[in-house]
Amino acid sequence: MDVHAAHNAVTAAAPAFSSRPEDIAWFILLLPLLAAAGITLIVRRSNFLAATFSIAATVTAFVLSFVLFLMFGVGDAAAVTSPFAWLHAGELAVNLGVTVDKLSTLMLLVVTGVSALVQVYSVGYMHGDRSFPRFFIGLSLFTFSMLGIVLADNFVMMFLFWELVGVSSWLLIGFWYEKESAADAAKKAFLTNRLGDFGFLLGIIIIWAAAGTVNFAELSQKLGAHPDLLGSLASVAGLLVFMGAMGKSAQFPLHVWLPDAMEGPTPVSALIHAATMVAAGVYMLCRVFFLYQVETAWPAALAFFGSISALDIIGGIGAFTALLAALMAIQQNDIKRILAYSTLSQLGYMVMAVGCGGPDAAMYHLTTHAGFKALLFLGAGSVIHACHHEQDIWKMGGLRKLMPKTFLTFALGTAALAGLPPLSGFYSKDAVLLAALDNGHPVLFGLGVLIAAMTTFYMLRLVLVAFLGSGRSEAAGHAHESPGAMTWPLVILAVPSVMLAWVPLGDYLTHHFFTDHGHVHGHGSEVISFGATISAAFGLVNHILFEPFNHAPLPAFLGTGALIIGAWIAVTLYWNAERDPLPKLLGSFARGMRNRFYFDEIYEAIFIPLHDLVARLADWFDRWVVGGLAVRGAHGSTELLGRALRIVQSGNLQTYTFFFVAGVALVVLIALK
Amino acid sequence: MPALTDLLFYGFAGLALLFGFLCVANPLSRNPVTSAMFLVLTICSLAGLFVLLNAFFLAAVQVLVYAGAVMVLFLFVIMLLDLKEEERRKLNKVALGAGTVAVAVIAGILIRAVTSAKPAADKLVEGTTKPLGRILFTEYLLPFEILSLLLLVAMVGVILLSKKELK
Amino acid sequence: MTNGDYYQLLKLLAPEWTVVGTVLAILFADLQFWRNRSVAWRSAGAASILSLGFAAAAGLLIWKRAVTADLLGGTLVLSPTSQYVKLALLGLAIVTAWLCTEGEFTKHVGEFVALIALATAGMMFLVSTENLLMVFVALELVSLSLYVMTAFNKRSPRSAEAALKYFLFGGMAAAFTLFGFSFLYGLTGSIHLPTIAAKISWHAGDPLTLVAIVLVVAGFGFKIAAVPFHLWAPDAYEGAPAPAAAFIASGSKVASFFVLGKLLSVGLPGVGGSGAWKAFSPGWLAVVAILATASMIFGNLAALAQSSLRRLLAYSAIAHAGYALLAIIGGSQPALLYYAITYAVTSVGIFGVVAVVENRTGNEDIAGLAGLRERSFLLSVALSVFVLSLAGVPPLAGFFGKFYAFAAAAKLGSSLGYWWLVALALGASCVSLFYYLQVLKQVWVAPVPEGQGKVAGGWVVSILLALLALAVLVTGAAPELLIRFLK
Amino acid sequence: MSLTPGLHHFLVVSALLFSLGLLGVLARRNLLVIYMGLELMLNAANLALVAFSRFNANLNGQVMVFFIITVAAAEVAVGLALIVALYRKRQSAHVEDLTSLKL
Repeated sequence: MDVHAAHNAVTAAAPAFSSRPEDIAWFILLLPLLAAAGITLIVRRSNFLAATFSIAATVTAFVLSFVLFLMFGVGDAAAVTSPFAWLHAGELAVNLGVTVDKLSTLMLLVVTGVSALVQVYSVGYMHGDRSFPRFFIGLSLFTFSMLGIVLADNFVMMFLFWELVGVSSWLLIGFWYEKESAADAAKKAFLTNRLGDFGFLLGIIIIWAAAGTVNFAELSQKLGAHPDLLGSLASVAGLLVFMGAMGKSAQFPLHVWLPDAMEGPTPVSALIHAATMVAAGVYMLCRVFFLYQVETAWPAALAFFGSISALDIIGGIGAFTALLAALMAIQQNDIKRILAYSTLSQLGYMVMAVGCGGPDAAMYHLTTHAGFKALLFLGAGSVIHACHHEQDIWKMGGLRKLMPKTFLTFALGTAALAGLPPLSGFYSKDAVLLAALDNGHPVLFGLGVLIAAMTTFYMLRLVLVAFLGSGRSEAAGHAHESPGAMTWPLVILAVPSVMLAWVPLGDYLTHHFFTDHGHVHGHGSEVISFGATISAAFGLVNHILFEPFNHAPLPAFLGTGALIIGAWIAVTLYWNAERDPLPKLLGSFARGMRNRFYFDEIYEAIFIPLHDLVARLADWFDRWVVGGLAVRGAHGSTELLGRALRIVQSGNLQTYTFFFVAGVALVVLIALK
Repeated sequence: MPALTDLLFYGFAGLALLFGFLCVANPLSRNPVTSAMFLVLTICSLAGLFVLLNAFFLAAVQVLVYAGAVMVLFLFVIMLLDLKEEERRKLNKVALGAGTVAVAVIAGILIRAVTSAKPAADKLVEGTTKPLGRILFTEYLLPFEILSLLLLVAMVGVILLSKKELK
Repeated sequence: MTNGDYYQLLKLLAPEWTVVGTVLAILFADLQFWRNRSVAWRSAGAASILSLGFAAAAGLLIWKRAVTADLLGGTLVLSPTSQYVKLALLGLAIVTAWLCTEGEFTKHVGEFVALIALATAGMMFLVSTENLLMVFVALELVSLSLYVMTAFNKRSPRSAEAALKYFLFGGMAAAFTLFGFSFLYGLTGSIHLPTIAAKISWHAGDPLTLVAIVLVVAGFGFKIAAVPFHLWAPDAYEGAPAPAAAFIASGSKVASFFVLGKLLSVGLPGVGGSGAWKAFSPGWLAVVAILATASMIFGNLAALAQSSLRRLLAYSAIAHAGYALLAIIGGSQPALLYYAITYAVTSVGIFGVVAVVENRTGNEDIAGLAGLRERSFLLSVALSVFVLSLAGVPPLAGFFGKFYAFAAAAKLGSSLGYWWLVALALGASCVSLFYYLQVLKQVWVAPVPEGQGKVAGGWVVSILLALLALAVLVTGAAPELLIRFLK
Repeated sequence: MSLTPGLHHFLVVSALLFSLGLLGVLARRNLLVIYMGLELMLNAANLALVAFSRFNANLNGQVMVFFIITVAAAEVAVGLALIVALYRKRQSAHVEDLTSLKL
């Protein structure tokens, strides 16, 4: 079956809904909203119906997304948009429209797929919660907002859904609002995101004022024709837009909200903080990548940046975030927090890829990461559920036998995250490293390899401590496997974690971003049609497995090397730190190595100071900038404000009139200048 | 211009300013009644200036309404409240100083601004009853009618505010 | 002027006269028939008469919405836009009148409702003129009614104190405005805005022109509560009866913003100067930019320190005045009106919730909202919509209003000269989220205080609040619905 | 500035009178005297309008003064009623006693 045949087959099947793909996209967007409205208005009292509504809507959306994916992703149909006028006020004209192209259809699949699985999982996890329907309203609303971001064809619409994602995630993180920490975490997430959105909106307004449009396609076209359209603000505008991504994708220094957000229910963490919301920032950067392809230009006040481009800064921030978060992850004992920092680190990886000029690599990693990180979070949720909401890994242990399905899938997810060939994580990580190397960022490449080693280390530590050995607490000893509603999503998610990269996803994305540039890397240099892939799947496995090593050996070998080193350290340190049933077997091995202390010393000499430094920096920012100004401002700064205010707002009429008169005089004097 | 009107201008202007000063900052008395009486005198001096500006009708209204009705109201309230001399509380010198400076700056700004004004025409218009009445009931009919609403508000307001709330 | 013109005046201003007739009907009914009724009965009766009368006026407005007129030296200037603004004012007045049924702050509720109607009439005249004299008279009509309304709670000493501060501050502002008007008249020999516009540009550099601008803007700065002319606002918001505060925060704001925008764009277009970055030159743009900057910074910072809900709203109103001034700078009338109207709808809604909660709990602090989610779901949801809209969260109207206003300012001049103002505005609205979330935290997170039961307003008020919340949502999600009327 | 009184002379008197009124508003403590200061400011505006009317050779300014006087009369009535109402509550017409609303 060639491309056209596939396309025709799909369009023939489509009329049941509509012959126009953009209508399908609208329908996909509205389904979760309808579900949320339906639950709110009709079945608010019934747990069963609420879950059914929500899941049915999301699964339908997933199926439709798959149809679109076949049409646009695999079949090489041209991107379409279907705008309708939302607003025409003078020069400010905004159309609402959906963009259906390779990028958005892929992301649609990710969002609806993970969302559907998380919802099924939630039926088990949230069983017995008295606000069960409210939870599904929140999930549906969130899915709707997220799909809006994915499909938006202009900045204003994207920002609209961007904020809606903020609001709905605020509702979900603060779902257990009786818990003070959850309510605070929700607020912190919302506020920190707003800090980023401030820059985002300013960037949008600047772009609109300079280019006269907010539509992605038009902007891309205009920028292509006149690369100097944004004048000296080109790089500033790019960075301001990036600020939005910094908030959503939790890049330093706006990363502080993500670890705290783990106070929300675990399915929420899996959906929001692993696969979708935090990926929105990266997705947005990829969507507006054309903005970063213009000539670097700084206004006079920022001329000291010289030839450093916006992308360079983005790449630097991404790498720093990745490093920082990896260091933090090593220190955590809370299973969800380890995963949270790991997510941060991987997001930094993706942003770094964008900064290196590899949006395709970033999207590739985003896609694979969505699969295995959702798997890991849901696995963690399964563990937490089984251990009666115990989250400390040192109070777990020995879960391998008690929860075999969870263990197996969790291990697969870990291996994928660590980048074990031929699991999906290996290829996407390889693509990121290659992007750094190919585009002349050797330092970032080095950091990437280092972070890869650290990733393996902390993930393996988690698995070794939590699953192997024996139960270190009452709860862990009596853990039992979770119900089917929870384990099946794990099993299903394990499939893409393993096999996702066996379809030529990298080429697919490269093709989307760089068709005109001939700038192709990754495995294989031409687009392979889907049909051909299927037919030759097994034949290709061999090819796929070894292709990275042939094509660009340096990143592939170094990446694998990092994996081995990280694993080695983890095993050396933690296998023996356990009182697990295998001390005899491995005791001699560890003693034979005799250098466990050696690692400890290296660790103390290098990692702890580095970690402390970074942690202190992050903590300083958290406490004084985010906390002091926004979140915890209630205390010190408010006191000061109150005192200053008392001088002006004394209650005395004549003080008021004095300030009035002085105000008039001052305004005249200033304005006369 | 004949010298007499010049002298009259300086006379009325000087008196208006002197009485105005005595109204707001009388060094000898802090009694509100004194202030009110000096305000009456200021208003009458201003009426004199109005006459010099050919605004005869307004001069009359100024004396009748302002010096007559409005000031009577003031005096009435002063008597009603039985206000004694303003208490000599400790003055906040900083506040007073700041206030005086602010006023001086405003005065400076205003004087600088008004001395840049230029007379537009030197044709004379007579502000007598007839031309004023004509313009009032043609061009400015609508605001004139709205004044009646304003007076209604004042009436309702004053009755309700000054009445004692009966339990 | 012939008799035919008088007839035309009567005809063109039929909605206004209907409003005046409503005033008389309320006063008459209250004095003649309802003296022995309970206050609750009389307030509902007066609000019903007002609603009927205003509905009739609104009907007349809609019927003659396509009108344009310019009569009597600019004292009466009608356009479709002014008619739609009047419709909004009528709507706000109806909600305000029904708020009088929440809580007994006076026995003379008929007169209070009549004053609401009189103030509305003043606002309607204010938005349909291009003549300084008429602006002054209409403004005074509005102000005087609001002063009296503020003082209406004779049981509370704070009400009278607030009114007196409002009154004396307002009197001073009026004196400054009049002095400014006299300068404009002196410079141009006219009090008709288009004529002023034609002549004032000859005097663009004069100190007299600049001082006139500052004095006039100071007077309106008082009405819209822009720093540094804002100091009355927190006290008045706190001390006034809830409906009075609601009307000060809503109807009065809409009318004042409309007329200030008109005054500056129709009357003084040639003397704008510039407030652009590093290209500052004297003129009203510079003056308004200074006011906007001060308002956004001061309003938001002061709001952070508040524990009283009403004072928080007052400072938030000051900050919002700053945002709206950006629309004036941007010279976009639809942006300004969209902002002012949606803001007014939001404010009147919040004051509605405040009125109900205060009436039932007697607590005026933010903490008085504790656990509202379990005491009244409707009020909680409505309040959340209003507060999030004020914070500028899409898809609520507050977000779009801000976006539109800021975009208008950003687009002005060459090479984004006003970026500093836009950046500041965005930063300020970012900070503002903090104190708005404090309010929501009380509603959704704080536990219900001991011994506090359900909170519920009257059914009319409840329906109106729900409608207002819906309006905020709908106009935000589909702004075109509102904007098409304001162009 | 010549000694023959012209527009400038009247305007300077008006500006000085305005400032005197302002001084009264800012410096005096008695509400009634503060209010008298306000009246002085309004009168200063009136003088400026009449002077401009004379030297612009049209009557608009004078009509405006007519309206201002009327409005001021209504305002005085309301203002004094407010002061009376407040005096009943607080037994004081002193501006420093009016500070129960602050911050």
